[in-house]
Amino acid sequence: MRHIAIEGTTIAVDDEGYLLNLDEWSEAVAVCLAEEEEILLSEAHWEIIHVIRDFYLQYELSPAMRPLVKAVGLALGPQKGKSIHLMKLFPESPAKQAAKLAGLPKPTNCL
Amino acid sequence: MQQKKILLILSRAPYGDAHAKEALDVALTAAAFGLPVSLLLTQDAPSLLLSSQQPQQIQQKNLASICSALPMYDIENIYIEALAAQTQQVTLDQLVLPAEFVNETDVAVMIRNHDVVLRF
Amino acid sequence: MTTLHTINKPPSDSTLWHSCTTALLPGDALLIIEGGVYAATHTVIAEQLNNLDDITIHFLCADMEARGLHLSDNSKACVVDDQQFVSLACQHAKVVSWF
Amino acid sequence: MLFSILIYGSAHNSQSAHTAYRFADNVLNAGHQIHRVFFYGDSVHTASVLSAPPRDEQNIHQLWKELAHAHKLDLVVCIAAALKRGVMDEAEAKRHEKASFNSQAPYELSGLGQLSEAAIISDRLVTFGA
Repeated sequence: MRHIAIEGTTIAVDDEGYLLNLDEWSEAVAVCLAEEEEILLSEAHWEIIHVIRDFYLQYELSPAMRPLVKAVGLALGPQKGKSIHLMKLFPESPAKQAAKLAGLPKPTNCL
Repeated sequence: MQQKKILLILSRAPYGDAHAKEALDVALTAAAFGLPVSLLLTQDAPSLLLSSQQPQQIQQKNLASICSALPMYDIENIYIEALAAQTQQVTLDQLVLPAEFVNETDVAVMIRNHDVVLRF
Repeated sequence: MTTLHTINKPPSDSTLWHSCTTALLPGDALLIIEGGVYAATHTVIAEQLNNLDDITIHFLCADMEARGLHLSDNSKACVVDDQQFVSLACQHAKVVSWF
Repeated sequence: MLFSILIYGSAHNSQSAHTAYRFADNVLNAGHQIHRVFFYGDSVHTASVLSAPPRDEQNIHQLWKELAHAHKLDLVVCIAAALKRGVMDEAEAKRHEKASFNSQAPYELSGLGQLSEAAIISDRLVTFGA
């Protein structure tokens, strides 16, 4: 467990950087977690973060890559609903990295 | 090699034990692996799809919500054994997603036509 | 593409036994293991098993002996050992387990 | 022929891990191969080194371990099912900040993808349910 300081308070994350308490997520937290991953959040990143949070809200599940691509396509159109688009934004592993920045649990159905 | 078709047969009701949740995890992972997955609900399992579930009352995750994600994982073949549904008075309009009733003969044929059959 | 089915619960689990026996197709085999072997002495189920056409019925020897059971004289089923369990699994295209 | 074996039941409350063991032993004796043994559900308790059955009863943890060593078997324990039941190896214990761990090689904690892979690769996937 580690703590990261954000706006005068501290937030606990696990070794891989996922939030321990999912309720502590805010956009400021996302910015901070992104810095740790060396990602500067652009509008394109935020779109995906909102899609993946909506997915979790609806299905109580952090999506694997394939359903994430599908959800992005449905929400933002076929141009963005492509794995290459997500790979550019979250180069490490889109499903895991996007879930982390969105304050969701690590996806368990990943490969 | 031709892709193997997997049939998952769920037989237990949700929440009382871990079977339904662990079966769904297998379904989602196999689908994420790109395998064609069909789901069949028999015995006590049809109630898993009821949209009226409020498991927050017993501090559990909503398995119906997870089930509603199945089409997002390209799991579109969802079957319910008709007699089991009838016994539990489960009708198609009460479910979180579209499913198809099958009879016992259909089930026997489905088992024969899949390469791998896992029961839970 | 025939199937070897195994079942490991006693006949008192009647919905399981119903689901299993209605899923059998000609050419399939049923291997009864663990607590399932009480089917050997269950009059209704034993009779039902005798009436299945073109489906072979097997009881796992170790589980029968462990529970002090044996097949009745009019049973069409046979008792198999662990090695034959493996052979049955090889002879059929897949194994489906009822529990 | 290439087999994989899927087990659901805990050794202390179900016969499935024992029947599966006898089956595996006979598969190997018949000259076939076992691609993987996958422990799911309550069967993950089989991977705990802390199970201590009475001396005059079978120790299924030990039996699988010996069979694995003799035949280089791949014993995979579902990591999600194991962690929630308190079965973990040293690496997971460290990650979850636990003071101790109770699982080690040849038992290996891994994801459900290993079960899908076993289903694809093997000629037969045989389930021993509880």
